[in-house]
Amino acid sequence: MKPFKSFLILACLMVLLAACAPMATSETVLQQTEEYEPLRFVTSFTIKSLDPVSQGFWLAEYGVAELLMQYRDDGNHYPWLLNSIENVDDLTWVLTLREGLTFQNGKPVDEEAVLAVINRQMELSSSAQSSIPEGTVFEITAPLEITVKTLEPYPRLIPTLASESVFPIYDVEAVEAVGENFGELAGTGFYTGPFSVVSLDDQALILERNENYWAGRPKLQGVEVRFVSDAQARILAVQNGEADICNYPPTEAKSVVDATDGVNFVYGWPSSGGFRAILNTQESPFDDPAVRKAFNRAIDYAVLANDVMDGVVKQATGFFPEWVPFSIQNQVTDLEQAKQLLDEAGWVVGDDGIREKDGERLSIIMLIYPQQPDLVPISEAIQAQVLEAGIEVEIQLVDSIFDALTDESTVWDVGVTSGGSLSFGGSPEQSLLTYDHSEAYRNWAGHTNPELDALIDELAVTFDSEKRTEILKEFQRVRVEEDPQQFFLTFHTTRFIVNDNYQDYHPGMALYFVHYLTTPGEYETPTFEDN
Amino acid sequence: MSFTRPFNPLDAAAEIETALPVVKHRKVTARLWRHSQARIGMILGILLLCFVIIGPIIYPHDPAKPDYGNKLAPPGSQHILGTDQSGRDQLARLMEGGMRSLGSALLVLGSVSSAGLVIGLIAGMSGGWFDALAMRLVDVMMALPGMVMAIAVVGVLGPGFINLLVALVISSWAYYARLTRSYVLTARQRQDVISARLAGIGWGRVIFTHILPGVLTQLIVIVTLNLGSMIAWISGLSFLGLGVQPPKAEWGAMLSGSRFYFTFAPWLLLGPAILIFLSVISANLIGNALRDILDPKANE
Amino acid sequence: MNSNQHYERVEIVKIIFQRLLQMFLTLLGASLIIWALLPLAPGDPAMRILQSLGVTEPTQHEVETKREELGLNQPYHMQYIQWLGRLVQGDFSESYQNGKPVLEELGRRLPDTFRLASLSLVLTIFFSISLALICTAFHNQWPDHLILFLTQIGASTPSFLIGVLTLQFVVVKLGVGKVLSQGDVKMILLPALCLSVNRSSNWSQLLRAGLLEAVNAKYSLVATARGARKLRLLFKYALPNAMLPFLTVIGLGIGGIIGGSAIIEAIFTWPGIGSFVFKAITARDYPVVQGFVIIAGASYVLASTLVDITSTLLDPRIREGGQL
Amino acid sequence: MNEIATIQYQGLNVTYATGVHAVRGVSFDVRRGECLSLVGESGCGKTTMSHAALGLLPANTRLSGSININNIDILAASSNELRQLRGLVAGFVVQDPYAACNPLARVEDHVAEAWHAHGMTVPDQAVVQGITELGIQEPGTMIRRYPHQWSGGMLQRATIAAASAHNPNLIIADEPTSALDADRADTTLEALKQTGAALLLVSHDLAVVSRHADRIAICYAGKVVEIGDSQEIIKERRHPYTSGLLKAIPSLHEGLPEPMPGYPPDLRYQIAGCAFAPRCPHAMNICLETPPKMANGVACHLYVEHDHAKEKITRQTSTKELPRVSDRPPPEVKAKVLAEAREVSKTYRQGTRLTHAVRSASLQIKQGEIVGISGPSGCGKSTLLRLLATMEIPDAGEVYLDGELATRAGSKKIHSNLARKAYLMPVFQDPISSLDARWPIWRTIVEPLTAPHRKNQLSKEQSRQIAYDLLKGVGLENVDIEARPAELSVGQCQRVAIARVLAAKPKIIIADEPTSALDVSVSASILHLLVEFIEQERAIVIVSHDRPMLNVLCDRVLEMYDGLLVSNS
Repeated sequence: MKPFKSFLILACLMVLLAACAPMATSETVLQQTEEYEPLRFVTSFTIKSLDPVSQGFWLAEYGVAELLMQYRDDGNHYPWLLNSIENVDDLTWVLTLREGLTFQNGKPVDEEAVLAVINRQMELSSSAQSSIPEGTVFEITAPLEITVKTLEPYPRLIPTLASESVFPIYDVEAVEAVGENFGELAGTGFYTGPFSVVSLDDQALILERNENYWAGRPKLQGVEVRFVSDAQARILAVQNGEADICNYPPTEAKSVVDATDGVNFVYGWPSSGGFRAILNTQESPFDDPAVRKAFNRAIDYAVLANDVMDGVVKQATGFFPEWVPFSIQNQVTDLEQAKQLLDEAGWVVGDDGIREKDGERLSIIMLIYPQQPDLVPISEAIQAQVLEAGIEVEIQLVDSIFDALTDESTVWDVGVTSGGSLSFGGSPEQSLLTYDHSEAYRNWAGHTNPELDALIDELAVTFDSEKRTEILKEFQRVRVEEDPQQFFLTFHTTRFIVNDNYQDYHPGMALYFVHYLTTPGEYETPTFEDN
Repeated sequence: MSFTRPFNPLDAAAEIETALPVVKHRKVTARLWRHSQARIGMILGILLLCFVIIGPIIYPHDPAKPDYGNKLAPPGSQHILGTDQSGRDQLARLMEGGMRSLGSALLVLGSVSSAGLVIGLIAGMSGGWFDALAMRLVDVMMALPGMVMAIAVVGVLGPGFINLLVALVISSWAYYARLTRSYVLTARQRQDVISARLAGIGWGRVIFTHILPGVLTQLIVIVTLNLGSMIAWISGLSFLGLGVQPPKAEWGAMLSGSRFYFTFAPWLLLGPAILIFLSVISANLIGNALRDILDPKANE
Repeated sequence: MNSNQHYERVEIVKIIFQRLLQMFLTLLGASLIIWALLPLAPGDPAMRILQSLGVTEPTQHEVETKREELGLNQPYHMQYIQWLGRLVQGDFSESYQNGKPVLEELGRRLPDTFRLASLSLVLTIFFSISLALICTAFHNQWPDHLILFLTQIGASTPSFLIGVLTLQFVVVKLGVGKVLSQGDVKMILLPALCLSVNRSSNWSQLLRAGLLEAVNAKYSLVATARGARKLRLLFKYALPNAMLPFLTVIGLGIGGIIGGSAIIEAIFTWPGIGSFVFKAITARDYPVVQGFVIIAGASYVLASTLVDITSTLLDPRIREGGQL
Repeated sequence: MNEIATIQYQGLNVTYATGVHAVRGVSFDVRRGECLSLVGESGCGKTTMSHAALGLLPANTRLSGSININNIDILAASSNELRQLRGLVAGFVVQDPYAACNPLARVEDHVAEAWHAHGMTVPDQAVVQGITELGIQEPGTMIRRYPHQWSGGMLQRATIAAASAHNPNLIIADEPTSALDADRADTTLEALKQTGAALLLVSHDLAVVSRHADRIAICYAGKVVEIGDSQEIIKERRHPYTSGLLKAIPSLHEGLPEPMPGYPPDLRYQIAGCAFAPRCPHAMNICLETPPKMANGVACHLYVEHDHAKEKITRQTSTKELPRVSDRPPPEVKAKVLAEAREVSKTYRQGTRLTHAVRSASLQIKQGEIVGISGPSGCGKSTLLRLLATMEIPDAGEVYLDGELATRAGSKKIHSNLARKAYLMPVFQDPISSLDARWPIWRTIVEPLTAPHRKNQLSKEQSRQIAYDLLKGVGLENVDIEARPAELSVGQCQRVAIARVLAAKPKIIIADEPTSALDVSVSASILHLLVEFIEQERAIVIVSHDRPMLNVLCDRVLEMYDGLLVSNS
């Protein structure tokens, strides 16, 4: 092992020790030993302004803004700026803030400040409006205590508080003081996180260390986020030493990066998103559940993830990714069963290997879209796989998959979209209500399954986690085994291309790229428990 | 006020002192072949055309068939130029992409020159309101740079290869219409045309026998001269993702897609780069030579 | 004498006025075409604008109000006049992507594009004049042949190709410059050079032909017979005479530079309006595309009119009227 | 001392990079204060000879022999020595004054170039003085103007002032008058002579030169064939070429000019004997074998005693009698009017400037007539012709063909069918562009026969036969009927154009400067072809600036000036 690396590890160990030590002493130690250059990200998405309502979620991802709750890669929720959240009864919640919290500008984060954020977000933010049911009342009931009352049982409140775009906690006074000129917010320290905004323009977001961060002194001097839409340029920038970490690299970059010195391919938190296949049950052949099942069984999910996509994406073993606590691995590949199902349904293999029934060929149209280039190899592989079962696939590229599926005149059998199986805050019912429910607005096929609807409805008002798990498992069983009208082809991963300094980079918490302990080399992930 | 002075007999006569009329080769192709730069251009052009037309017939690989187990294979015996990021045969894709790059450049130029020919011919011959209207439209179209106009049309229609071609046609027909019209206007006053008219030959036949051949010659020169830049435009805009959408092959798009494999698989980038360069230079060499041979006075 | 000079001045003013009027009419015509393209864009503008403002599922009423506000329910000629009126007042509508005024979005990026394009123009003119002068001075000798060969290659390499190869070989391999130039003025030289290679090659060939024509003209022969040296011929006779038509080439070429800078911006992550508009095209953000076309078109028309007027003023044959 | 030559040519040979051996052993000299004129048709090498004197030939031209100016051999001189000669010792004047001046510089700069070029300061008032001496009004104002603001005659005088700025010993003037109207030519040549320098004058126009030059050197195929006192040369006509040349010039010859058969030789090849022998009516065997030496001012075997017999070569000469104008019966007074223009006017508009090209001109063309229209350039004569030929619509007045209304002001229509049924056929000034450059000449010739109103069905073979016969009729039987115009000489093209007219059998030939693009010997034959065309019921209208030619050719000549037609029988 190189001496430099061992030194780094030693340093990290010291940091760990120091972090465990009481705050007052640790501060002086840190100042002497920890001086890390700013971490430089290159990302594809431009942060358009410092408006906390529309763009605040980005600042949460880069360690500027913080939320009341945190959703972690173990699939569970933990208090973040809250000290605790308590479910008094089905309709009442009590939120208790941490003591001694301050904004970067030194103002206290008290119940008044948080309530001001909640009220302002409820007024201006469409995602807050859509996430919090109508009639919900937030009120201060004690110092550092806010009570939430809902009209109906709302178990999704916790994921909602962990959702980055709903209630990022910011200094409402500071924000309202600048009116529409959000640019003036730079340098005002209006968030609570370990890094504060120095400047933001079209090219970059520049952050500096928040010396007074409540959980401890951040180890990096700062963070720079550059906005570069061209993926190739982002990778070249890391390779050329102009950036440390490239966000959102295309999957196809892995093989090259693996073979190139100085750049590394690393995975981040597990993603709940994936490519979702939606079958059109209004038309033949997918109006027949047997054909739907056969199609689902004929696809080799392991090959898609491991061979076609080189393992850069995860195999879809069920309706939820494996890491999700309540997931069951019931999505299987069984070509023989698929053939048998089709045989039983009366589809006979024709001369050219394609099945036929009553003169109709078993030929389906699969819609993909260019914004997701990975869909090309995936769909081509599926085309080859289901051909074994006698199903012919015609791949069509459409400009906008949403427009195509919404448009009445489009002829389609399978539409592939990219979407989450959980919401950003980790709620399963959010996406079920968006896609899978009969009345969901993205139920483009207009498919109805009363059994599934009942399960979703029940889930939406159930608090008890064991009961929820039971419902979810039943849902997965029905969805995958009996009525695979919608299912996942692969699950996404979060990926980064990093230089050698950051080859141990692990943005442990869901969606958050940087925190106060992030450094080059190995480092600890904060838990924020019992501070 | 005009700077043209009356035809001066002695200017013409003075030429004879240094260059007597030499019996030239009448066939343009033969004259091109004797032009050394044109010969290089023609050999290159023929090789490129063979590459994209005959190549796919004799080369056994399917350009669209991915082989995920054999990605980014280096050039070798099975895949002569290696494979791309999806394991598709690079040589086959270069052939298919060339058909699209070169074919579409020719298609666009063919359509704009025929559209320009028809409009310019009618405008020049009819005069009157059609001429006035068409020429105002031409003025306006030419007031916007071609690239900007193409961006406007692609911006409206959305990215896509057909849309790109439509955009290029819309943004470049005007030049050909103006060229044709001005040629027709000059030709109407030409002495051989006046002679034919006075002798009783109708306009229709005069157009087909005296005017059109000249217009066509001019257009062929201009089309060849513009072929290079058209190839560059199509591949450039496809490079930016405004043209061919994956998985279809096109040189500009292939170039774009292969950029980050460069350190690992440079052949993926160099292939389309070299082919684009060779096509443009071939077209330029032939175009310059054609201009020298057919149209020595025209500098633009 | 005085009255004569006065007469000439009136002529010049008249010529300039004519050119400006012509420019104005051209701009008007161009605006009509740009406006007429709008209905070809997919989707209802009112809907798109509402969505850009964060209203994901606008009600019928909201859409109708917006349509009314945009004047979309009026007859076409009124729509055009209103649109033009808004344009003149600097209202270029709002971006579909973020609901911000297009003019503001483009205006922010304009200085960067202007820097890149103007530096490239200066480089191009510098290269083409020096190369053409060398070619003419050494006509049919090795420097001429060498430059002709190189410019033939340069003229056949599209600027995006030069950009890509430069980025790979010069920036990544040799470590000169940065991948993310991001508007850093120190990094402007590389993209500007890439943008000028192709055009300087073409232009130097054109100018070389013009210089040779002037060198072979009768007046050069006469000047030689009066005892003028070769250098005097080149700079006093050939260059001014060849520059007049070359100015027209420059005027027309400005359009190409505006278009070409868009591609180079995208390759070098230069934050100008070019790279911005390509993103807008992919995002189907028509107001931004339209704003770009208006600004690029107007700057081109303006620049070429200026060049045109300049060359008119420099040419005594036009400036000084006819025979007395 | 007076006899010292200012410039002396000794055995000069010039071969261009194209292989054209343009000058073949030329020796002569020009003495102080003398005017020597090199005269010859295009391609004879006279311009090359004059340019060689100042080292102005292209870089890769091969020269041998010597040219001495002030005892400096130009061919051996360094570039610095040459520069000292140019502008200071020798002045230079070319044909077209507009082309000779940098269009972007003021006239004063042009006049002062000889100082600027040599890095000298221009003496006070030198430029103004030089201009004043040439009789130009308001010199102070005029020199501040640009060349295009000067008239051609005045500008040519300014270039003479420029050439003589340093009081040079020698002025070389290459066709200094041929771009000018006839009356300006004399004053320009006088201005040149007034400079007092030895004058080497290059010209194609024997008539003009004979009035001014002291001595004349007749050039043919790169050689001087005769040299001597100008009056003597005109009078004696010793060399057969000189004689032929003089016969072809209307003003120096009684009656219709006589054409000279044949063409000058191709100078890319060696010529064994006398270059003129193939065209010479007096050629002998020796003429084809031995080049004649210059003796007593003439290089011709006729004037040298030879040992062997002076056998005259018998050759097939055209037996066709040359028509004579006087042989033609005078047109009947009451002959039918073939075409008539009644009070036609035409005005061109360029911006706000109006040019009244033709003002209310009336003209009748009768059967059997040859009508000439003459006048200075820009007088509107060509426009009148175009109006008469219905190529343009008049702004006022009408044109009648055969008594029928053909065109009238205010109507774009061509009213008479005759106008587009080969009733009139044109012959143009520039013969090459009057033929379709892409067509073989046979196709051009038979084109009028394919007009729909003739209802001819000609096979390709028939067409070619007709074309061949017509070409024979215009003396082009040796020309490939598949040839393109670019492969023919200017004179041959004009013959093809006439063959086309003959094929159409029009009633009237409209000829616009039909000979001014041609050398004199060629133009004479073209005039003959036109005259042959005249029969009782036909007519010709010729527009030309060459008044003497019109005088001998036409039944009546009309003078035009500033758009007005002045009748003149």
